[in-house]
Amino acid sequence: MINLQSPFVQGSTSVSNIMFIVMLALIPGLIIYMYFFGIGILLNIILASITAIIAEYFILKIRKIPTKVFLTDNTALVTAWLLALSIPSIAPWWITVIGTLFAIIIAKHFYGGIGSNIFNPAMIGYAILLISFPAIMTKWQNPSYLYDANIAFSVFMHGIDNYDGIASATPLDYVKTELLQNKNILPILNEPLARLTQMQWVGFGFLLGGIFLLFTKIITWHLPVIYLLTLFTISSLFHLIDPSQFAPFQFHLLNGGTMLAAFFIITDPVSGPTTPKGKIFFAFLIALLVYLIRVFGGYPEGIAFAVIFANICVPLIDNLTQPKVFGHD
Amino acid sequence: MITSILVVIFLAVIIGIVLGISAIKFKVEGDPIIEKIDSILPQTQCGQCGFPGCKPYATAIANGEADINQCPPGGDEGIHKLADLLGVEYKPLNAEHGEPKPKSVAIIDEKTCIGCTLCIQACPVDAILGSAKHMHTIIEKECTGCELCLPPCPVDCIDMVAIEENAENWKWKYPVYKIDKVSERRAS
Amino acid sequence: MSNSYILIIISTVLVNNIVLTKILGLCPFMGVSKKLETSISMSAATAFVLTIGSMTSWAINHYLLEPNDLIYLRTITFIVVIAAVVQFTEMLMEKNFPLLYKMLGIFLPLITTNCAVLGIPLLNAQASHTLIESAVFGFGGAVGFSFVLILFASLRERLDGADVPKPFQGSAIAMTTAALMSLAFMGFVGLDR
Amino acid sequence: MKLFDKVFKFNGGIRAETKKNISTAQPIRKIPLPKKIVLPLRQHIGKLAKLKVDIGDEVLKGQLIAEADGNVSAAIHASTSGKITAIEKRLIPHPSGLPDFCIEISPDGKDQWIEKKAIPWKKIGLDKVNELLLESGIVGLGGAAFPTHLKLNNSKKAGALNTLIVNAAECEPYITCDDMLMREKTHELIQGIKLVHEILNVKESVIGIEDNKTDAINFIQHAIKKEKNISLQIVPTIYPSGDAKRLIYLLKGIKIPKGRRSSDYGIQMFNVATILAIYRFIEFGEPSISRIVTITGNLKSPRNYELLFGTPLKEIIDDAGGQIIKNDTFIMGGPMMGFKLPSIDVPVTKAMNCIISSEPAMIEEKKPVLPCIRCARCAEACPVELQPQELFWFSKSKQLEKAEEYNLFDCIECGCCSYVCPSNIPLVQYYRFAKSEIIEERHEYEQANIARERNEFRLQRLEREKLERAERNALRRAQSSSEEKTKLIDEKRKAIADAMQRIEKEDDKND
Repeated sequence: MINLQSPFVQGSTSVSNIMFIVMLALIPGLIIYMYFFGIGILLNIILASITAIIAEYFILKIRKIPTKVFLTDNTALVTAWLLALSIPSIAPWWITVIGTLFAIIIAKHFYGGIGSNIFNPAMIGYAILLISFPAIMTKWQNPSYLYDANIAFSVFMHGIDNYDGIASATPLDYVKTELLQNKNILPILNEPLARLTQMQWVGFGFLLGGIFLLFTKIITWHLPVIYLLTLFTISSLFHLIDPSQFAPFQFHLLNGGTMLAAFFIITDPVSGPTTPKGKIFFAFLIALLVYLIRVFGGYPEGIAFAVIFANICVPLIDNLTQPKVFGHD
Repeated sequence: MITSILVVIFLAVIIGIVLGISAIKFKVEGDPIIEKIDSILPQTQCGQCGFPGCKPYATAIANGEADINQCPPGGDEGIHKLADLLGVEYKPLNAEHGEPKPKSVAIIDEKTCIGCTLCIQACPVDAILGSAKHMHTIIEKECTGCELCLPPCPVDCIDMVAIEENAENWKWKYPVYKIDKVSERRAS
Repeated sequence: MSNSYILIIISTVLVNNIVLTKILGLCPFMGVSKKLETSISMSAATAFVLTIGSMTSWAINHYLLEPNDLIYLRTITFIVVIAAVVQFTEMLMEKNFPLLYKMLGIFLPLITTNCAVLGIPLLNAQASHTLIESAVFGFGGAVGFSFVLILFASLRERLDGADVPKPFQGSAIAMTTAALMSLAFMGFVGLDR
Repeated sequence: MKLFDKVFKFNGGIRAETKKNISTAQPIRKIPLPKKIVLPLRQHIGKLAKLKVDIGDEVLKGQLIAEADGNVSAAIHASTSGKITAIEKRLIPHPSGLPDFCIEISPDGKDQWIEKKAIPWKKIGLDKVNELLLESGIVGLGGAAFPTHLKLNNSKKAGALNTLIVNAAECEPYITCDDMLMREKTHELIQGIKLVHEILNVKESVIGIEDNKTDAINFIQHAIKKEKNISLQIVPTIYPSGDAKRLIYLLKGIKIPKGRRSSDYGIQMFNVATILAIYRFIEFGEPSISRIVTITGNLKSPRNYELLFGTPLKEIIDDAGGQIIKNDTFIMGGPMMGFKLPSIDVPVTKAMNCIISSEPAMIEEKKPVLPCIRCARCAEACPVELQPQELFWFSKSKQLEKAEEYNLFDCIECGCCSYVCPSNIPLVQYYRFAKSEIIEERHEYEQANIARERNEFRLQRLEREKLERAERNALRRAQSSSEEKTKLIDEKRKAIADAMQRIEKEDDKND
């Protein structure tokens, strides 16, 4: 018997609702993604979801925890979706499976499951894939190479080896490699590979979904706004200092996973800070690191590393940013 | 070869001198850690740890002569606190020293008491009132429940009575929920 | 010139972090990270030992060993010097912070065998750093060590309340966490160029 | 009618369904004298009242039957005339569900008052009034049951008071006893406010009321038209605006931290029902023997009752037509902060402002309790600006020191965090657990300190005695025959005995 205590009335929000709305908000970006890049991404998402659910189910069984409640809280699905959206849509199936398994089993359940994970599971999965299979993880689909579902399925099963020209570097990657050859950035930015408008449209779709999340109060403004603002400020500053070396802010805001990260990845409540000040600092830190890694580091995109690093700092950030209690000085 | 030996000897001498001087300069007297340990101990003065009171036990712990798991009244919590304070691993209570019991007080059956004053001499906190040939009573508030008064009593008139839960000392319990296995596990 | 000092600091703190990238000094990293407070004091002690140790070993290396062609004595002399510095720190601490001394317990003398503390002077000698560079390198290593130790301790304090499954409780989850932390530090590759 | 005077909004709070109209349709009702009156000695915050009567005694209505034990306690009076028939442990309305000492009175049916005397408060001064209040048995009737004389004591110590705030916010869902009181006893209430205003010698009195009590607002606005120093301030309906410190902030913009009293800031606050009780006592000499109780929820005829303390709850529930859906579960207080009664066989007490016959939804466990996802919705809802998710994290894993560091004791247990939690975590229960645990630990620590002192004292005494004995023996051996010496020894013995006596006396005092 439960020991019944006040309050005896309850509001109506629930974890599974929140997670469901997050997934709903991912839909616009996903549709645009599919419109430009075909159904490859959908295959990845479906596979990731199935893997996540199965992994979750077995772990819950092993840990002797009631499965139904935790399978229906939708958190595993959100992790799976975010991971699938982060990895290239032309990655073969086993990439998705390995990443998802890492995310669910190690990043989530080693720590005790939902609520206890100190790292963002999707980003752990992504980072592990990136350092283990850099060749696959840095090849993105060439949007001019449009293909049908059959090819998409074949790529999904066997990888891209049979199809020439299907893969190309992302704008971030491309610009970085070109810059390493001591070129001026302005002409580089005008190359077609640096101006991947299709990718930018996807980012716009995520922005829409993010605004929906803000509107439904699933997330607070602190994280996305500060994140985007910091990225904007830093990139503009560097661009002002040396326009021949540093890309303007549009380039950084619209490319890579910036929008997805701003509204969906860094807003993961479990591994993020809880205080308003802490959120501001957290978002600032991630934006700073993302820029540093993108521009000065060895990897073309730094969101996963930045997020994991910021996750490490979260307990300390929370500790140091405790707000004043009512009436305290 | 010789240079190397010389160098090493030179180093050893220099280091020896520096350390020797600082050993004199930073000499430590007294050990404030005893007080810290003593403040964690429950002060029942029951002697179950094998020392004649809490302070001697605290001193023994500080000197490394006793382990931290010898105090049954302090219970698991006490051991955890000691482990935290001293930065050592937690160990379960050593059963040789007894099991933790619910907190209780001694009650003297005043009809049977013959007023021998033996219990008064045994009580470590002077919680028993009375004089020779007059029956004794226990100041319940002061009694630590150490049970030291039980063995000397010639007529077995002292009983340990567990303190009952009432509306005054009642506590809110740890919440237990069916679905949340983890909290069940922790509560048990 | 000062630019190179900054690079040394960035390199030792983030890119080539002594604990998470070089995997040195794991003993105190695992042992003294249960509580934030203790880890902060441990960091301070290690930082002190590392900086002083780097400088003295530089002096010994520069004035005693290299002129006399005794480079093969580096390891042994460094160990002796570090042991002495640790002894010194220990006495200092016992006098001034007795509770801390008790809390750090065995880990304080163990700084002697902390591979980070020996590793940094040896790396210094290898890279033929100047005195100031050695000091900066030692200090940077100490900051890097302190930085991850404090972060790790705060993470572990948070984990105290987590529902970590029984087999993973304690050192197992600490190791996993350290591994994932070093994953994050891999992202900094190339920042010191 | 001006809606929303300038208010200072506190952080968070919730807008739950108020469900107040359930019990406001019918006027306040009195019920006939019950067959037995059971008066618990614990009806207030503080020490148990001290018994003044014995079984078999005849008492009159309003007669003191148990007096306050020390300052933090409150007196109990017979709520009707009759005979004391039992003094024993009975179930009382207390969250523990444990029995406690009660006095049972069998009414003689005459309902005969003691001699009532108005208090000439203008003549006797505030100190004397306070002493009398200690005997009046009046406690805060908003639900907390804090002895009223203590509040006045505090204001006296603090010196100049400038504002009296009358708490008419009544923010918890379901409860309407203050609302009905204001509607039906408007005149008396205003007289009471004027009286307390003068006694406290304040400059202004402000009635703080939530905007959902339109009738009461109208009545009071009408009644205070001519009063210069009494004003009515309407605050928005956000739970917990009726919490004392939240209401003070709403009205005055002053944030009073935990551990400080409003009187330190020149403000004194009373609940409307308390004001009325003080008024009755001072104007007519009637001690605290009855109150208005909301009987609502899952009942055929929910309404407000004016009830004598000690009236068996069961009779009232029967009078209200009984439960519509039988589940025999009743909640005392509001749904946010109240507690489940152990049984219906408990008497009405001073703290009983509302009894909710539980709706089925209140007691069934619908939603599973999931782990905390740190969404911080609770922090957004917390009116004390705490970080409930951290407090939960530490309370759940029993890291009590940490919980305290995060200001656990500032928590007012209002339940807003539990209400908004998407994981359905009963956060407040964890805080209550952690608080009781810490309080007990502290108590044990104090006990341990006392024990240590006594032990050290004993060791010293033993040491001294040993020395004295040795000295005595030496003396005796050296000069066994000398008369002079014997005298000396006698003198010494006497001195020792005196000293011992002194010590024992001191010891007794320390007890």
